[in-house]
Amino acid sequence: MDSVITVIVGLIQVLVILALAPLLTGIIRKTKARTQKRIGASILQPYYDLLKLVRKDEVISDQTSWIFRACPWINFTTMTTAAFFIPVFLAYTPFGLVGDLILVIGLFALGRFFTMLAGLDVASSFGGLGSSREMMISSLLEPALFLSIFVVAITYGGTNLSTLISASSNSSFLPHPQILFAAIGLFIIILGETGRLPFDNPATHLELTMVHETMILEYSGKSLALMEWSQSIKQIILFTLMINIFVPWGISSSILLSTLVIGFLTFIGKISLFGIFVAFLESSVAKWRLFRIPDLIAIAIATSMIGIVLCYL
Amino acid sequence: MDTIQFDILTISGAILLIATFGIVATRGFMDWLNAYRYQSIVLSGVTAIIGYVTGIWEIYIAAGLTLVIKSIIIPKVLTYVTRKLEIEFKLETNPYVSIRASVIISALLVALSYFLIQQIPFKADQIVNAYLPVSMAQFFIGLFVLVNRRTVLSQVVGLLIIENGLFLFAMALTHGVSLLIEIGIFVDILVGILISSILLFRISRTFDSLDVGKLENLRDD
Amino acid sequence: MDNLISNLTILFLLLPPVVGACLITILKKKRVIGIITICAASLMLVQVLFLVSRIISQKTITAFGNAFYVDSLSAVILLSISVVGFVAALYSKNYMGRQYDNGTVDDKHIVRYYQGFNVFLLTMLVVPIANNLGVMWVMVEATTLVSVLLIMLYFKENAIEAAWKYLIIATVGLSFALIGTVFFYYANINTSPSEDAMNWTGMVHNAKLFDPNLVKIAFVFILVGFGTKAGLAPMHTWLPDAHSEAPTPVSAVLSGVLLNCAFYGIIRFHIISSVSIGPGFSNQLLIILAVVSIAIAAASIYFQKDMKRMLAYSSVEHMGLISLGIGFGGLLGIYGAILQIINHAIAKPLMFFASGTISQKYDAKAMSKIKGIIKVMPVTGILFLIGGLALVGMPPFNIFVSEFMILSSGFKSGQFVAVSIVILFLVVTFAVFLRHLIKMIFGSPLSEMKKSEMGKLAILPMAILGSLVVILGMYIPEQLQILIQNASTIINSGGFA
Amino acid sequence: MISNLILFQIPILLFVIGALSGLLSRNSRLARPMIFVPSMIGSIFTIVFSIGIITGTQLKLVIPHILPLFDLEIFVDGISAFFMLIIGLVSFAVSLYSIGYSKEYEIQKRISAFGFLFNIFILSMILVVSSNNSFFFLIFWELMSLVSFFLVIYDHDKEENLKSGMTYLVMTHLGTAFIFTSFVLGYVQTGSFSFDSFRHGSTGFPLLVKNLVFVFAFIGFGTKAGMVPLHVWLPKAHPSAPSNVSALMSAVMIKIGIYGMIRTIFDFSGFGASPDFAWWGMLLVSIGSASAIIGVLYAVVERDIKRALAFSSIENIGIILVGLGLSVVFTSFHLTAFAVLALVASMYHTINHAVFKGLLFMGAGSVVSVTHTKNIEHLGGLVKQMPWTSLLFLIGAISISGLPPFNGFISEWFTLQALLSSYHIPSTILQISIAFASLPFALTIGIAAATFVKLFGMTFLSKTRSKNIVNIKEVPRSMILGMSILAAVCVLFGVVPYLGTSLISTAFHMSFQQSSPLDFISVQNSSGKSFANLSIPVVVIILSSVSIAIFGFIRVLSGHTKKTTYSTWDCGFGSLNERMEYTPTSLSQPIRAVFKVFFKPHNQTEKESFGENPYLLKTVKVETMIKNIFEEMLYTPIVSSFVFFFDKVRKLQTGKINAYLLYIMITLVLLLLFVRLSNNG
Repeated sequence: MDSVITVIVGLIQVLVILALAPLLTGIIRKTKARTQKRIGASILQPYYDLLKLVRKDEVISDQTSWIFRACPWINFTTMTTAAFFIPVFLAYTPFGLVGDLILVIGLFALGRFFTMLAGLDVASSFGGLGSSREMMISSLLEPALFLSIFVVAITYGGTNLSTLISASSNSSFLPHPQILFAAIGLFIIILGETGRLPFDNPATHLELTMVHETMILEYSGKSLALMEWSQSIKQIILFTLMINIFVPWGISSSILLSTLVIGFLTFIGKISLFGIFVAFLESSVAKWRLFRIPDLIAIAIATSMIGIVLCYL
Repeated sequence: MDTIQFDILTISGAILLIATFGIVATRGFMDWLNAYRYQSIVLSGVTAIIGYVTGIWEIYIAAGLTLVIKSIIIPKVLTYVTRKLEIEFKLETNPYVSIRASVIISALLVALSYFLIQQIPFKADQIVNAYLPVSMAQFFIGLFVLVNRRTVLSQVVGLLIIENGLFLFAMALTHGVSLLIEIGIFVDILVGILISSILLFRISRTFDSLDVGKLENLRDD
Repeated sequence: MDNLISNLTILFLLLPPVVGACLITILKKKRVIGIITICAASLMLVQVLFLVSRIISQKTITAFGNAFYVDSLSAVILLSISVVGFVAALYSKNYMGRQYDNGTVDDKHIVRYYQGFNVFLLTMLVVPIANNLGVMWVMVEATTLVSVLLIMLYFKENAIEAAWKYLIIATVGLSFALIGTVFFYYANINTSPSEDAMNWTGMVHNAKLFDPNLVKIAFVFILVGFGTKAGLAPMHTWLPDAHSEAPTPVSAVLSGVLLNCAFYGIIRFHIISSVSIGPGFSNQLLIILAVVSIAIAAASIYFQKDMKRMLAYSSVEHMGLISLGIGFGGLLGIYGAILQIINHAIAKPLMFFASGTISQKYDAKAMSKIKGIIKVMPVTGILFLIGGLALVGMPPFNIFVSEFMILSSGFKSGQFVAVSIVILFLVVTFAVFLRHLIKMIFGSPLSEMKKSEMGKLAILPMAILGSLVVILGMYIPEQLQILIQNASTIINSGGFA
Repeated sequence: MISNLILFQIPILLFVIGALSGLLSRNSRLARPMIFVPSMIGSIFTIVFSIGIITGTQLKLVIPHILPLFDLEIFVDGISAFFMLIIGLVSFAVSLYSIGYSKEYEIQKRISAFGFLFNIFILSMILVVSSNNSFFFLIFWELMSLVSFFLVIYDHDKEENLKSGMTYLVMTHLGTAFIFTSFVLGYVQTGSFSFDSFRHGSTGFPLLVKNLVFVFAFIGFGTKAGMVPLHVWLPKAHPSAPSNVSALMSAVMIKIGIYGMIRTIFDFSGFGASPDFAWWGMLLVSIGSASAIIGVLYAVVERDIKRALAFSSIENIGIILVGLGLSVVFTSFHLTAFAVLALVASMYHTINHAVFKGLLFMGAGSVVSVTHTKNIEHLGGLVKQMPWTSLLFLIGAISISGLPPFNGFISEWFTLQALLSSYHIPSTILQISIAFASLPFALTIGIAAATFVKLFGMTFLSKTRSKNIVNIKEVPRSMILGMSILAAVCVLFGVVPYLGTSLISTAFHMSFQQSSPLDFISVQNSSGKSFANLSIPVVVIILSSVSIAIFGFIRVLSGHTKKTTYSTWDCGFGSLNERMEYTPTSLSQPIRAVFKVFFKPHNQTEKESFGENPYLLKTVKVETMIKNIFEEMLYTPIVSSFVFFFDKVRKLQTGKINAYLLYIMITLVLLLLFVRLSNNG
């Protein structure tokens, strides 16, 4: 009986992620608009966009193959599957035994793999440009991400997210100074992975600056909706990971309605705050030149490496 | 008695060396042949002395053979072969090392052979004591002549010096016990000289020269 | 009775080349003399096989009093002489026929060639069976003289040059060998004057009593002397010239067998020296010369332009390897060295034959002009490739086995520096040799060429040798194993199996 | 029950039959079935035999006195059988593929020799892994090298192929020299060439000998495996070979090098659970990570599809070596469970790489065989004409990029877990070094994905970049079938990792905790909790149910929508053509720029102008090149120093007889002086 409830809670966590993903995007956009002295669209605007897009007819390039068409579905499926392994307001998830953090990264990579292919499939130079930049950024982010995970996993005893977040929620990070370094590293990486400034400007359509947008430039209708949605899911998953690993305060460690509700509310609060923080940060920096981005990633790698040394000393 | 005998041996060895130096010091082919002839005569004398000292009669035969083959037949053959050659072929004009230096080096080689031979125990065999270093010196001088001289003819002469050294060496050490082998060696040498004469002839015909400098087509660099 | 059989065996062994040479001198018919030579060589081969089978059962044979002495070591050399002699005779028929058709040689030359060939075989046959070391020396010198005549057969400039260098260097070298021999003899008569003091059997018998200093000096002379003839560096300089300028069948015999005969001399004296002062001294010298030979051969192959010259340098390398095996000692190393003697005698003639055929087809000896052999003459090409791979020590061909043994014994005997240098240079040789070979065999010919072989009689000897190369790489018949085993025991344990 | 021995002989016999019938077929029409059907059946029997060995008993066989001192010894245990299984699996697929692929050779009347070499090649690999005597091991080893060399230069009309073949042969021979040395050290210690004696005697070797045995074997086998910096032959040889041969070489042959390493380390070198041996593992890990990162960096900028795959092989060998090295480190510190994990990782990757690299090379071969170019700058858009090939290539690409749920992910997951487990090692310096080694490793995985995005995308997607590539048809069915087999294995080994783990743990006699296909793979941490878990079957269930659900959800949400096909947006400038597309070179430009320290990229520009005026340009040709630091910094200096030495030596042969006589004189005098002086002293 317990396990059934656990599974149900786990599924609820997945649904929460799916449902809240556009909201997070909305919050960030709204905050950014406010910082730029604009009123901005409603924070629910992403939901309206998705609904509108899903109902629209599609235009598909005649150069494309099935890969282009399959890509949104694959992206959405992988992101959603990744969501299964993420503890959101409960410190563990019943699917923790099925896959770990590395699998989550793998699923992200699978989605990105197809996105890059789709970018190439349209035979325009935009797509190639986006894929080319994404290739560079993602291949550099991968080791940085792994190193920061290395720190976290060794500190909290596992890449299994249930173990990891349970352990982090039970301990203060004061005895683990390395966690701070990992947090810096992971934060930079998350900015890169989600395509935020200074890596990428999600709001621009200028070929000099854009990365992710170029790859999905040819999408329209429900394909575009799926692509946008999965991007927000990825974003919320990464943000959730960040807050649950480094600021696990208030997360429920058992299946009690009360703690779950507290957990959920603190989660909403933390993630919104985090989103607002990111939005403020984005407003204060400019997009970096493409070839300066490796410098940023190098900082992430360096901090993670210091973290590793601290782990063992 | 022994000292006298030893003195005779030593002196004859010295004469032989001087004869060898004669070959080193000369330039013309006919001079060499003459020097070689004298050296061979000395050699047969030395052989006879060995025969006398050891009292083995076969050595006298060897001495006689030496006299006949080396001082008569071989010079004749060489004269016959080279008779048609123009005179400048027969002159060693520019050896690698000048004649004067050659003589000095030859002297050094004699010293070297004494040095190298020292360690061998001779059981007070005076013949060996006297002649072994001399024969060694002959080898080295012969080899030096081969290395130093630039005409085909002088190389044949160098070969002949080595053969003489060889003969003396064999005589001194073995007292000519196995005559059969001595004869075999003689025949080999003779045939060798014959073949080299044929080659000499061929070389002069084909290359129109007897300079070994012409024989440098086969090389790697 | 047994004695009589022995005498007859030796007599019949020496008879075929003698009779062959006489018949050729009498008949002088171009068509017949080739066949006579083949018959003589095959008779000789049969005789040797018979002799070898007796050696395997009896271990030693002495004949004509003590004049001839055959043991397993001699038998190995005899075997290589007769096999190579036989295939060379076979090959000569086709090769000289074509040379005649080209107008390169005339009737007189051909007669002289076959006479020389038979006499050459005869002189080589006597070398390993003579008990008297003086006779052995005389015969080695005789091989030089005969082969000089064979090399200068064509009267071409290069041939004469090569013959001259060969004659002078080999004669000088061999005179040192004679000095060494006489030194040993002197050592022997100083210990026990006896009738057979010059005989090998007698020398080995007394060797323990020899004066060590004398033995050392004598062995140095022997090594330099016979080493010159055997092509050990740095006395090898005549070898590439002579081997490349001789008529191809003669090159094959020179390289495949004559070097072995000279090396046989070194081995015999090595045994005496080992018995006398222990193997350490002679081993050391052999290893030094071997390493120098292998290094110089490896380095020289790189810049070669002429196919046969390259093969000649490869002979230097293999003589180095044989010397190395003997030098490393131990049953394994010596076994490897003897096996190497046989293997080299098989593989090198194969390469010379193939290169001769290829030269005739392409009308060139320069490797840069030869390309795409495998397209023009597939069978020869494959045999050439097999031979080449064998020479660089590629399994599954025969030389790999012997090289494996030799190098292993190097480690076993603790000569790590020597064996490391050798391995390095073997790899270098492998690279440089194959580089030339592959460029010739593969690719496309520079000009259009008709795809055809050079006749069955040209292929047959190569095919025989080629199959031996492959078979001996994976399987050595038990009889041969015993023979080599006995021969190695002779070297390893002081003269007698 | 058919006995193991007969099962062992049958495939050998079949391959020999295949080889001979290749020779006898005389390029007739029946040649292809005559060659490849025996090899297919032989491969099946090899698989059956090896599975029999893994699950049953070992096979041991001695045929004495073939050669003096050396007995032909055959010994097949689980390890050999594991590699034999790889051989059988890949060669089965490749043989099937070759029926279609080698039609070209049949038309050119060159198939006879090919068939002979092909069969002998597979046979030699089987014999290498089953021989139990160092002498015969080396014979088969070199036979394998030799035959593969001939296969590499099979298209010998091209000078370039001959050169790459030579590089290959020389490098592999150099490797053999090291292997030989390693074996001989064993022989010197034990007095026997049999592997059995090494096995029993090796624990008694002195430590120095153990270390030397390991180092020499590592260098020797590493050359064959293609580890950095001995990898130079690999990117030359693999592209030169016909694609089916490249598939065999890259998928199987270089694994034989790994086999050799495993044999030597765990069987012959006296390796034991002592920290003395930890540096072996660290050496493997460091060389492995270097190989991985260097291989993949070259792969990502490569324009030749087969050479890119070859570089990727170097990368994957690196990953295998990292796993192997970790296993050695863990064993030396007595951390058995983690040693098993690392070895499973390494071996899993071995079999995975065999499968997907075989698949990819066959895919590349299909592309090359229809387009006649290996340069992806000229390719593109093949997905429409070659749907099957592209699908199968895509499966291979996803697998090799280490993406779930295919097999590459599993082995990389294991390797990463093994890297993470390094915190158990009781030595801080090792812990930190291994952690740092995971940086290049992770970088490798990232760039590998980029590489295959580029390869697949540029070859199969968008529009073709060359006008010459027209009238492309899908390849024959046998080729597709051959590829599908390996693709199926990719999926199977990805979705059901239990297959792989149980295979490896049985073959290597290890206990690995996974007990059934649905069981979770788990790694424990020090406090007994689960460190990491994985259950790919469940992941696949989630993936499929999510996709069905989302499909339904979107369907319901969207109602009825239309799809219109229109040309790609061209910014309103008129029709896009292939010259406006991104090229492979420009695609990898950012990575080239980021790693410019390593690549040293430089452009070579050729301009042709109208008349005198340099500004009126007719054509501009820009070629982007990278420097190969290994050839420039390592091999060229070595080769030129040798050539310098050769040049000096050839001066000896001056042609002057005087000089020659002088050499003799000097030698004589020196030797005499040596005797003289050594006596005095």
